[in-house]
Amino acid sequence: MSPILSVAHVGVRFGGLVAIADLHFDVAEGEIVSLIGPNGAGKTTAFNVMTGFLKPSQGEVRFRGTPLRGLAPHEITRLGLARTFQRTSVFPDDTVFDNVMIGLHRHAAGTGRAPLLDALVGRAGAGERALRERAVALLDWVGLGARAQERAGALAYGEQRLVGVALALATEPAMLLLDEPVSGMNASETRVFVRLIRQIRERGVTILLVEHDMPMVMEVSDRIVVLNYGRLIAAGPPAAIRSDPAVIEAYLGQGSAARRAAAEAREAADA
Amino acid sequence: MSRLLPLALLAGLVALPLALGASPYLLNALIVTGILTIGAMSLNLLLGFTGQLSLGHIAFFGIGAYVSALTSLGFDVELGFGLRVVHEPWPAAIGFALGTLAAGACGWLIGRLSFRVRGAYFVIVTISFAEVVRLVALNWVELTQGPLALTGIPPITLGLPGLGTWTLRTKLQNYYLVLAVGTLCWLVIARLVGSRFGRAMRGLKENESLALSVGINATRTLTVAAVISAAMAGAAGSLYAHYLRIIDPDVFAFTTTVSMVIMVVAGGKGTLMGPVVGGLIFGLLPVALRPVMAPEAQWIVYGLVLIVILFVMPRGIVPGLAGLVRRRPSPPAPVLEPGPAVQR
Amino acid sequence: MSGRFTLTTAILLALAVTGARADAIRIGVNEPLTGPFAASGTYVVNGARIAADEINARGGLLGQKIELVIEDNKSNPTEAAAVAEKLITSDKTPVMMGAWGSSLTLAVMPKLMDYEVPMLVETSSSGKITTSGNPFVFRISPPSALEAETFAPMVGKLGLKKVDFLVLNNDFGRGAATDFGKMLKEKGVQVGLTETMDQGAQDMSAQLAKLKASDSDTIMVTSAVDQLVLLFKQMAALGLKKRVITTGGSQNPDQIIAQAGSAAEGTMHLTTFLPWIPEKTPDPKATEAFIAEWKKRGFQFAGVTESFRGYDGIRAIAHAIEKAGTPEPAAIAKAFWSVDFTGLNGPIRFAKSGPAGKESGQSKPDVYIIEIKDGRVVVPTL
Amino acid sequence: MDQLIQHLVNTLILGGTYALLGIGLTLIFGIMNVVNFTHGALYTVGAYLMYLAVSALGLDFFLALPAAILGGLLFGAAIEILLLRPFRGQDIDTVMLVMIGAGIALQSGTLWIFGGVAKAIPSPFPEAPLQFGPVSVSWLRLFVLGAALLLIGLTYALINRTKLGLAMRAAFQDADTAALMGVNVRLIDTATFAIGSSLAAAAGALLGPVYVVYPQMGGLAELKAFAIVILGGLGNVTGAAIGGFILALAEELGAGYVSSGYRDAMGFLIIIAVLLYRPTGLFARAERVG
Repeated sequence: MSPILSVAHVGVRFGGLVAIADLHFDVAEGEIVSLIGPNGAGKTTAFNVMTGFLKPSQGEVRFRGTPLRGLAPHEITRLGLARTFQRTSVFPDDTVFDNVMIGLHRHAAGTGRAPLLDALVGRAGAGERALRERAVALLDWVGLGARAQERAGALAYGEQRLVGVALALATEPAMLLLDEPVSGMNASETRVFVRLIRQIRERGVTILLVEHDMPMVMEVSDRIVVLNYGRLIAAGPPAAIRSDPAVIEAYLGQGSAARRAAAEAREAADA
Repeated sequence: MSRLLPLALLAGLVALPLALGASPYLLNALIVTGILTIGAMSLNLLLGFTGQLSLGHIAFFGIGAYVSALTSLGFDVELGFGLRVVHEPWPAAIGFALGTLAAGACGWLIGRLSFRVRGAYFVIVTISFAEVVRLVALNWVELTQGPLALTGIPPITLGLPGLGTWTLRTKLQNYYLVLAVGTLCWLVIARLVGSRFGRAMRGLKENESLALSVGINATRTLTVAAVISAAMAGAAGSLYAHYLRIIDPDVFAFTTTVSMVIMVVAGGKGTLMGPVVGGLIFGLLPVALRPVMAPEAQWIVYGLVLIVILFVMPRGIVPGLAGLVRRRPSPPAPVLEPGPAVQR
Repeated sequence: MSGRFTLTTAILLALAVTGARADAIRIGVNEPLTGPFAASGTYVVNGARIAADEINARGGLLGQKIELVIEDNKSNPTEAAAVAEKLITSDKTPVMMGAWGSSLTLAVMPKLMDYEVPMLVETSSSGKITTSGNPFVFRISPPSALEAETFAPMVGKLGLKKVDFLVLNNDFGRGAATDFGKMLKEKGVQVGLTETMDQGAQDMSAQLAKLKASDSDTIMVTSAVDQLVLLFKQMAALGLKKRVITTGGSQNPDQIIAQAGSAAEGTMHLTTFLPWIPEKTPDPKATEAFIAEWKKRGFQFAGVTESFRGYDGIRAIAHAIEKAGTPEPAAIAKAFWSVDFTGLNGPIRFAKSGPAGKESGQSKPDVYIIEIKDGRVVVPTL
Repeated sequence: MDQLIQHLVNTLILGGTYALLGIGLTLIFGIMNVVNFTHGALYTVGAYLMYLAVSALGLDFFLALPAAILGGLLFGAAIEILLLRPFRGQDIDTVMLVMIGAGIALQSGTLWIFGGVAKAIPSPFPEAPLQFGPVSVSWLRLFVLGAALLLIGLTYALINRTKLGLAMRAAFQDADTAALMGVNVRLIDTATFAIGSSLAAAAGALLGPVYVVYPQMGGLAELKAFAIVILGGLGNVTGAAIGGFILALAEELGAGYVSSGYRDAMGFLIIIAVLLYRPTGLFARAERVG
């Protein structure tokens, strides 16, 4: 089976700093893969490259066989690769319902040949009704049905995460990149979320996630890819990763100098 | 706030001249206010709904005014290299259409630019754009008459097939023309912001990265907003030219942009009613203040009012009042019934 | 809604204002009190006030006091038209004076046609004003062609060979360059560069550097006094030493002497008033009285070369109202044709000008040439 | 050739004050991230203070100049404390609108107080110019250039040689870190705005005697300052100094050899050209993603 996403020898440099070096891995269709590594290992940078927010200095990313080089983020989304964000995952001033409606942007395009004209003469009515029904269904599905009319920015942190997932799902992706989806969630919220991730996969969506919550990663992943200092140090099923000496060294054996270097790399990646 | 409010306001504005009698002075103030309010509504599309602080908005207004005036006056210009363009006068209604289109085309340029140039740079580029256009209007005397002003601009004539033509000479006719154009602009903006384009604009304004990641094409969305916004400003400029029947390069004055910004910010940016309310207040305030205050003192007041509003009511009068109303218990809005953006 | 509330307030206030004070004859005064022409406009307004006070002290007109409604047109044509509209529709003035600059006056003129209200033009010099067929315009200042015509005999005596122009980029300046250029060519004098400057321009050193490099012997300048002061200073700074002759009648030689100092030495000016030598004016007694009153009010002497026009303008309007016998626009417009008295710079008597049937009125004032010598104004002996 | 040399000399003299204007604006942007729409009004205020000191108070020209600059300093400090502090932490657009409101109030205030008639400031310099062959320079303008260069030098020394300057540079790098390290950021902001304002006032006080003083004089000066700052890169002091001279050169040559009417358009055309070539300005700052 051909991989849905392949990251081929990708490198990212910021000035003289190497954020990612020669990153190389594939994700197969229907998999749940986790990308882990200590702080500043280059995980979010890798996400930004995959979704078009950053241009790689070298190498390329292919999604369903299409090279993503030169594509803008919205074009990549339209190919079926969606993502969530670590920090801000919602449109804060809109209601939860409207958030999802914004997320459904790409679908409204199908309602007519001249969508702008349709909107202006009020011909978009039927399409709009259908969209609203989808939005409601989607919110119910992620468990936010009761929150639909609340301002997204006013929701609890964990719920904002769910809105972010609903937004990403609204684009009907074939693959979903989740950036630290359970950070800030309590144990029971995390359990619910793990169930949600599995349900998403059951709908046929491949999942790549970056996460620090190791028990959660071990529980949900089919495979794990480990980064350190922007390099791939291990890849394999959870059981193998758990006992991989390089991974243990990366997580436990960080001296203070190493931590500082990692922090620097992280700063560069975020800048 | 209900949907009835805009309708009630419209009905009030339609009936207003009857209540005023035939005071040409007040009618004049209302017409100019109406034109500026259309400008403010169009600015709101950029400033309020997409969050692009364009301070060169007056350029579109002025381009609409000049293109419309020159189309209906005709011109004869030597372009150099033996090229000479002679244009015979066309009806003012065609001028109106061309003025609107030309302004829209310039909006397309600014829209493309707005994604390349961000933040403070964008603000300064838009101001510079308006200033360059003003200097061209001032110095290309052969075409624009420069500081001599374009005079004798004909009033707009509406041609009704089979019914002959109707020239809008009186103030009352112009008042209803401005009201009609304003209503049309209101409807277009209302439709637009309630549609997926409106959601895309809001998305980009609130969280650009997230908007991109759900597949919103930022450049395209901003360009659409800028084109429509500029075209409306151009339409307002054209109305201005054909109503006053004289325009000079000072039509590009930065202070007019500032007036529009004050109208939008005070009324409530990103709301449909905000610029209308702000426009009426700040358009008619000079009329009310004229007997008691010198114009320069009025401008001091406007400057301070802008600061106070930003401090006390940063979201503007309309959302501020709506917030007061909403604080009382009210039944939750039904989930499936969409409302115009005013409700938000 | 608050919008409606403000609206109602605005309407009530405005009605209250228009309803008041109906017992005086109102004369609209439309002048630049801010912007590049502010100084000149302010002088004209102060001259107009003297005339109005004089008339009221004598008991007014037709048994009523006169009242000046003074509005600032901000040196801007569109604003000038809006001011005229306001004066006519809101203040109901049956006659107006204005609007100083040619572009300002030209902008007001369609309003005169629309509302059929006459206006006395006190300063503007563009030929277009009295040739475009507007029967509501009556002008007491000389058009630039008339100025050029009066200047013609002096061309030979001054020995002009080649002349460059530096003029304001508007009807006033460009009109002067055209009319004087035409006259000079007829006299066999070469015309070189015509440089323009914006009315608000502060730094003309680039234009002056160009003029300095040209082979002309004389520069004719048309602008208002503030810009002339800057020009003379900048000419001195560049070491530009050619003969300079200014036109347009808004030069205020005294202000130039005071502000430009030695930089103005040797410059010549075409002017329509001789306040320095009252005995040489057409009505020496009136001139002296006007200058005395001007000084009494604490205004600088420099202003009289502008302010006499405001003074004469209001006096001409008063004559017309008196002859009309009623403060109605149509009657006043008709009565202007029979105005005949001696103003401070010659007889004020309107001759028909422009297309037949809709002629404008043009009075023919005197034009003088003066020179600044040793920091004083003298009449050069030619 | 003589004409060209004269244009170049004019450029040098004009460029000094332009640089002064630009440096004031760019300092405020670099350290406070505020686009100062009161800059033109402060330029006007500087010119009127000079006029008041010389004409109304009868102060000596060379004493009036520092007085006007000091006045600008106090004005700037007052604006920062009264208007900018309450809006600290607000987004840049809101602050921009506040500054626009303040600029309008200030400009209309000068119009209200002094009226629309332009004022001239007498200078103690001889009218006759200094001659260098075919080229002439007035003493006053030479003095203006000298004073501008001196003020630019003093600003450099302040930034690079003093404790205040060190703190300012720290705040420029990263205001949060500077605050953590014990720098009083509020004081730095006030000082920065006051210094930037005093430079605008200095430019006004220097050019007031060269030209005339009127309430709207700041409008164009402000737009030119923006052009200069964009040329040099927002926040870049050396860039602004160079930008001032480039703009003066473009204007002088544009007016001399293209058309005097488009003199003032040069600055704006430069802005548009620079930003089209380098969309985020000559000295871009990276933006955060995610």
